[in-house]
Amino acid sequence: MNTETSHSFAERLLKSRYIWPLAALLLMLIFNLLLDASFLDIHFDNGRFYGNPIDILHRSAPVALLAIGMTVVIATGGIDLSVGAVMAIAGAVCANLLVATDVSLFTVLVAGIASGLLCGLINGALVSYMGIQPIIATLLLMVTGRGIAQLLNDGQIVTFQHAGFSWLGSGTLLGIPVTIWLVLLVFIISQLMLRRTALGLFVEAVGCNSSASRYLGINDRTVKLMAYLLTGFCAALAGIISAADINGSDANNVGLWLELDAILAVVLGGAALSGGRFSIPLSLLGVLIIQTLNTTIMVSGMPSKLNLLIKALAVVLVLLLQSDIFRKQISGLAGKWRHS
Amino acid sequence: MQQEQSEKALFELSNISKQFPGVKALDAVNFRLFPGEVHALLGENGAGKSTLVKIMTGVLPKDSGSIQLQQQEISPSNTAEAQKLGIAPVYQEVNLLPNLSVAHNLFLGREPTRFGCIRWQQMAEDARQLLKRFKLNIDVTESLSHYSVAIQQLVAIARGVAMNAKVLVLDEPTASLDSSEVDTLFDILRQLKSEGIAILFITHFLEQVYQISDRITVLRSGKLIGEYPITDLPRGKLIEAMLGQELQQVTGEQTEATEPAKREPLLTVSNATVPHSVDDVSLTVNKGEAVGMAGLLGSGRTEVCRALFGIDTLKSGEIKIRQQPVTLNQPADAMQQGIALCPEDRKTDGIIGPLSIRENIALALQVQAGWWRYISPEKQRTLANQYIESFHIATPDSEKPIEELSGGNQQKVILARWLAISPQLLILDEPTRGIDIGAHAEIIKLIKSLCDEGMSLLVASSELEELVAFANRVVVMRDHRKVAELQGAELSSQSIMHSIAEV
Amino acid sequence: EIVVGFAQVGSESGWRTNFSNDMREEAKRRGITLKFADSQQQQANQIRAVRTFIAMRVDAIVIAPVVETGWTPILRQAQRSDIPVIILDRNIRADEDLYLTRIASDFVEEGVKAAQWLVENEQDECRVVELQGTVGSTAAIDRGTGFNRVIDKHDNITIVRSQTAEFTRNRGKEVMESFLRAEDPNSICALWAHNDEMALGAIQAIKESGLAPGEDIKVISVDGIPDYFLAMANGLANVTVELDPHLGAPTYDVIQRYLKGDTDIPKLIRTTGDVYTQATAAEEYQKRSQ
Amino acid sequence: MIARRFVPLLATFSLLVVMFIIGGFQFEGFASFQVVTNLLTDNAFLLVVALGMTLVILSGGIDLSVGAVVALSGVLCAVLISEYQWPPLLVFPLVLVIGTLFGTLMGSLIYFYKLQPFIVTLAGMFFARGLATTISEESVGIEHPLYYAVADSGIALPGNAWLPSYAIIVLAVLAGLFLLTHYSRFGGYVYAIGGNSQSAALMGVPIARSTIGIYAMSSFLAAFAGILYTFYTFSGYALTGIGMELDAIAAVVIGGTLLTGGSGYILGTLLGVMLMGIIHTYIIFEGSLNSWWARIAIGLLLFVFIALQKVLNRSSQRG
Ligand SMILES: Nc1ncnc2c1ncn2[C@@H]1O[C@H](COP(=O)(O)OP(=O)(O)OP(=O)(O)O)[C@@H](O)[C@H]1O
Ligand SMILES: Nc1ncnc2c1ncn2[C@@H]1O[C@H](COP(=O)(O)OP(=O)(O)OP(=O)(O)O)[C@@H](O)[C@H]1O
Ligand SMILES: [Mg+2]
Ligand SMILES: [Mg+2]
Repeated sequence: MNTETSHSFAERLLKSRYIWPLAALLLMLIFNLLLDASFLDIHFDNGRFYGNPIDILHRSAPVALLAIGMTVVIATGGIDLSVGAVMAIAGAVCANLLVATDVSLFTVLVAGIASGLLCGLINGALVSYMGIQPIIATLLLMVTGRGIAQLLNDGQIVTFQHAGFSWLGSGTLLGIPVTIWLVLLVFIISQLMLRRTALGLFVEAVGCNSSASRYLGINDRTVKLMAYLLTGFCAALAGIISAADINGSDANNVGLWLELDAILAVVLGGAALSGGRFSIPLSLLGVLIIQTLNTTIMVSGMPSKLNLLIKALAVVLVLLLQSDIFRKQISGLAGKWRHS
Repeated sequence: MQQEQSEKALFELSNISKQFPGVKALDAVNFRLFPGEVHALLGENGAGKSTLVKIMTGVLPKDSGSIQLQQQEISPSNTAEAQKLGIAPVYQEVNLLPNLSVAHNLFLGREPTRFGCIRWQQMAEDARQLLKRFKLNIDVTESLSHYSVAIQQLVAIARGVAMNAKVLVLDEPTASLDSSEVDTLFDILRQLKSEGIAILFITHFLEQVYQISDRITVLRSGKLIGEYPITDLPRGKLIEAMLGQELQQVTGEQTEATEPAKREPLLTVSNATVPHSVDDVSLTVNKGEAVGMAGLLGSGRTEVCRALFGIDTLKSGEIKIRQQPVTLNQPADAMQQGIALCPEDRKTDGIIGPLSIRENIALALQVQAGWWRYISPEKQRTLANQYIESFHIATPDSEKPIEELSGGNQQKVILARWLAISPQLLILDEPTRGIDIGAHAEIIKLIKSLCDEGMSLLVASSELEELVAFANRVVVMRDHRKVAELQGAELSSQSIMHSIAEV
Repeated sequence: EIVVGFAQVGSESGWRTNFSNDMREEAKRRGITLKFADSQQQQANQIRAVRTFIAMRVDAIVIAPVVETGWTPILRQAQRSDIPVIILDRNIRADEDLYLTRIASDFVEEGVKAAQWLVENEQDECRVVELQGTVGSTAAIDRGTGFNRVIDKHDNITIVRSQTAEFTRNRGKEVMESFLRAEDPNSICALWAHNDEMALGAIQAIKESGLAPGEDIKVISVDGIPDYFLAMANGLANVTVELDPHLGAPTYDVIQRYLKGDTDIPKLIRTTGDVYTQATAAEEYQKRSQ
Repeated sequence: MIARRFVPLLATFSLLVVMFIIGGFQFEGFASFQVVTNLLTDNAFLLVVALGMTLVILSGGIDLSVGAVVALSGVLCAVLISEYQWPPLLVFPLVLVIGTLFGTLMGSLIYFYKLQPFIVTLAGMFFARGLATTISEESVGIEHPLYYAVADSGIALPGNAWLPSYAIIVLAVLAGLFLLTHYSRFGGYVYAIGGNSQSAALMGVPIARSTIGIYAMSSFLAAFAGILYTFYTFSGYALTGIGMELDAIAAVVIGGTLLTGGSGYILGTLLGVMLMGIIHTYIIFEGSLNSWWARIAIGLLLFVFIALQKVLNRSSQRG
């Protein structure tokens, strides 16, 4: 008889911030299982795993990377609308290097990442040193960035053949897509950087009350700059795997409106857009919710024109599920119903 | 007579209880207000005073109990409803809108209109008239954020007073006012009293209680201790009722300001000037010495503090630390030199609301250690618990977000934060705002002992008693300039008051 | 000197860029000043551009419309200012008097041609998956309509899955992957994509799933961009209906004729392209990739 | 002496004038009445949307659904008028009511469940656009005498310029919103909530009513802009106004309103819309830029304006 401990465990679970996003994800998976009982099946073939769960993880990689950066920027009280454009730039830089020269893969990747960091630096400088409001500062790069990427590509889709580079987008390692490993790697590194040093605490302090953090001697400008550098880095990486995925750089369409998905993921994870407390694992949970939803829509066979309606309803449902007030109302209603 | 009064109770709360996670903030509390009285609600930090105010004005829902206004059961669910019922609240923290003009803050929701259009000129005129009663002559069309906390507090009070309510609720209205403003306020309260308005008054300044109140209700740890006519409860008994024990140290032994031995100067400021805020100020703080700064509202005390902490940069003049000239461009520079500042406006510049007490205390230390050398949560907790204990911070544990603490306890956390880095020069701007009398004594004691260990102190305060208790020397400011410096035998409340007022 | 204002849709694909470039180069060749306005897929921007062209008093206005409807008011304004308007690339629904001529292909016709190829080459049971263009876009709606019109008459061909991939390569690959997961990959006989970009993405998905695009799954598409010809040459795709991006010459021909006083201009100049298959893909690629 | 808080407005206005003068020197026909009226005509619906957005942003929120609501209301008008033959004068009020209800719903979700505006209105954007595509994927043309009558009414101005009647209506909307924001109690509440919604609640501002009202107002104006847009194109189309919310936000912010809420002016939004419009006009007059250079140029010009605004404001604060 250990009802005591199981009770407290259940209580702790109910209090944890993970429970409701997790519940939403589970609900979605159950719904899928009802549609298709083999939805969660994974099988091993030709040295790699196949199945919807793998696909969901693999397809969520770009948004997951964006969401990691976005989480931190949002925690500082900012926002980055330019990530889609930065993806395009990084992809274009890599594609052009791969096509035009035969520099090493390493150089290509460094150049791609560097372009992302440069974009982050620009955003960060506009926000923290020029004092331009984040949404506008990054909107500038959102508009300009795609233009720059198209300029690099001369308005075409630049395609390339490079086995090593493609491996980043569609290869596997130990049977699992490389993209998943990459997300895992970036996640672990950023988590270590933010939680095993004081950076995370500083980010939260700046996001909660930047005036008070200034009185504490925290250099809020540097903190914000770092956050934008991180999103720049993450966006560049996302751009690289997206380009590697199709062996080409599509400056106009890659990452289009993905910034909204990334922001949505962060919020579904429970973060406040006004800044403050953040959690990267929760944001990644948000990413999984979104990607599962996308996959559900794709495999459900419903007409495409209903996509947005379904997405809207699902998002509202997940948000309500996370709202204490709504849950109280529901349990209140349920109670009344049981009484009558 | 008691009988007769209870029949006429204007406002009555019975059996109010309120539970927060881990804290029973109110436990079956009864409270009555009669027309034409000033009723003081007293208790330690975290006793539940503000919670009671929030419940009676509908900001927080009550767990149980009832509220009656003029024998009618009421249950306001927000401030707007409470105001409609005739209850005008002024909450503890200044809850005004910094982005709006002073006039708009005074009349928000009650703007004078013509054909549905707000008459801005008229409103500004009304605002000027209203503030005249408070002897405040400021530009009412300027946004509120322009003005110091003290002025904001006066504006908040004026807003409450102008509401023409039956019940006026004032939660620590005098926390950052100095004596002349307090006198003005009390004149106004007396007039309201004579008009039959019931006033609830919360404060930690006991002299003020005896100046103005008719009756006292004491809370301790969320429980009602009792309701007394003012005459039945002399100061000693009152303190005993509040703390549950006698307070020996402060009331009795007002420690003599120790004569400063020949000590070497730690901080030397010469001819410091910041445009529009500090005008040619020179001062010295020696090692182990406590220097006070006195002055009227807007005299520039806060601004001197800010300049010394690198928030405002000097346009001319020089700051020397240990005889070495330094440039302070940002707080980090000042912290490097061993300077710490506990700011005046704790809500915007002090607390980091959603973060826990532990993190709020550890932050300054962490900044000093640099972002790379992370102070582990365990170490932070140990540090925090140490201060929670020594400052009697009322909280179930160190993980509670600081914004959920009572005002006074927040102030203690901010003090703890800066003491944790063991600064060489600690600048305190209105350090004991809202701190209860017991903790006040302990903090003064603690700071004195730190001074004895070699820390220097610069205290800007509106409370002259406190300055006299703390300081070896007092600098008097007026119009952003230093006008006097008092020390030794010439140091007393009277002499400070004299130099402040001197024309 | 002739000044022509050109309100282009945007630069959403390589095809569109080629189209814009052709307009530009042809203008330069003929000494015409071209005022180019990119509208980023928004009709409002196009209307703004046309109104600005009118204010600039250009000699002729060329519109490659984003949508078919919504042109009447601005065309009336152009007419009032006596500026001829030529509609390029797409159809519009407005009174014929309001514009000089249309030089356009017929999206429905393209869908029909694509379907006809399939009907001719597939007599057995054939399950088709469809990658639609952006929801609501004319190209997607009409190509789908044309294709369906033909296969509806043939019971052996059915569309089993259909989902938008927004005309892009990345989404094309992603959606195709999900099709391959949701259906038994070996049961799919053909892929019908509303443009080449999506088809190219899908081809990669098919390859990665271990099947042979072009063999196991036939690939049918529209546009005829160089990359797709290369894919056909390599046997990875089967057929495309070309959409000719070289619209500059016919456009300026019409304008110059009109400005010289020639009013005998047909209201519709058709440019629906030909069907290309693997047979000629290699040489076509040579021609196009220069 | 002009009050210091109007300096940002003045700075934006002077930038607008400078741009106009530069364009006038550079291109024939740029500094003309026609370009000015075109600015108003072409941005009429964006201005209406941006005015609603100003209210929302002043209150510290954001409304991403406006572009989709414009599309939805356009599609509804077109379908009801063309396919169901309803009289326009019945359809318009109906569409406005639907728009307002939509905003009310979003506002209620935001207020009662304490959800974040960004996300609720993002879902609203998905929903409205999804509904629009479900109602009609294809664009639907409107043929109705009223439309021709309205299109032909307006004011002829010198220099071949023409101010259509709906641009005049928009000026009326502008005036209405100006009064609402700066001269009504509701306007005061909007600023109060934007300044600090907690403090506002403690000061007795009716938060529930105001919050819901703000979003209802924004959706109402977006629906109104959708109706205007049908006059602009004689049609309704589900893909209208993609990205319009960002244009509106940009215009509001360039007009000097703080995204954190509580500070800004209605007239600033007018200037912001005009500034963005004149940038586009300038690029079209230039005409030699290809797609990507045009984008880059727009971005850079915006940046230059924002930077200049900053510099002008800062130097005026010092002086
Ligand atoms: N929102 C909240 N959530 C959780 N606990 C709270 C909250 N507000 C107050 N408390 C707790 O309730 C208790 C009473 O707080 P209250 O603010 O009423 O004290 P107070 O008597 O006003 O003290 P002070 O003199 O410091 O202002 C405190 O222990 C405080 O931590
Ligand atoms: N009575 C007043 N009239 C006009 N302006 C004032 C007045 N009081 C303060 N101010 C303004 O507020 C600013 C802040 O003053 P500051 O906080 O430095 O004063 P202080 O001496 O610390 O007083 P306190 O903190 O008690 O208000 C001053 O620079 C001044 O512009
Ligand atoms: Mg209190
Ligand atoms: Mg002060």
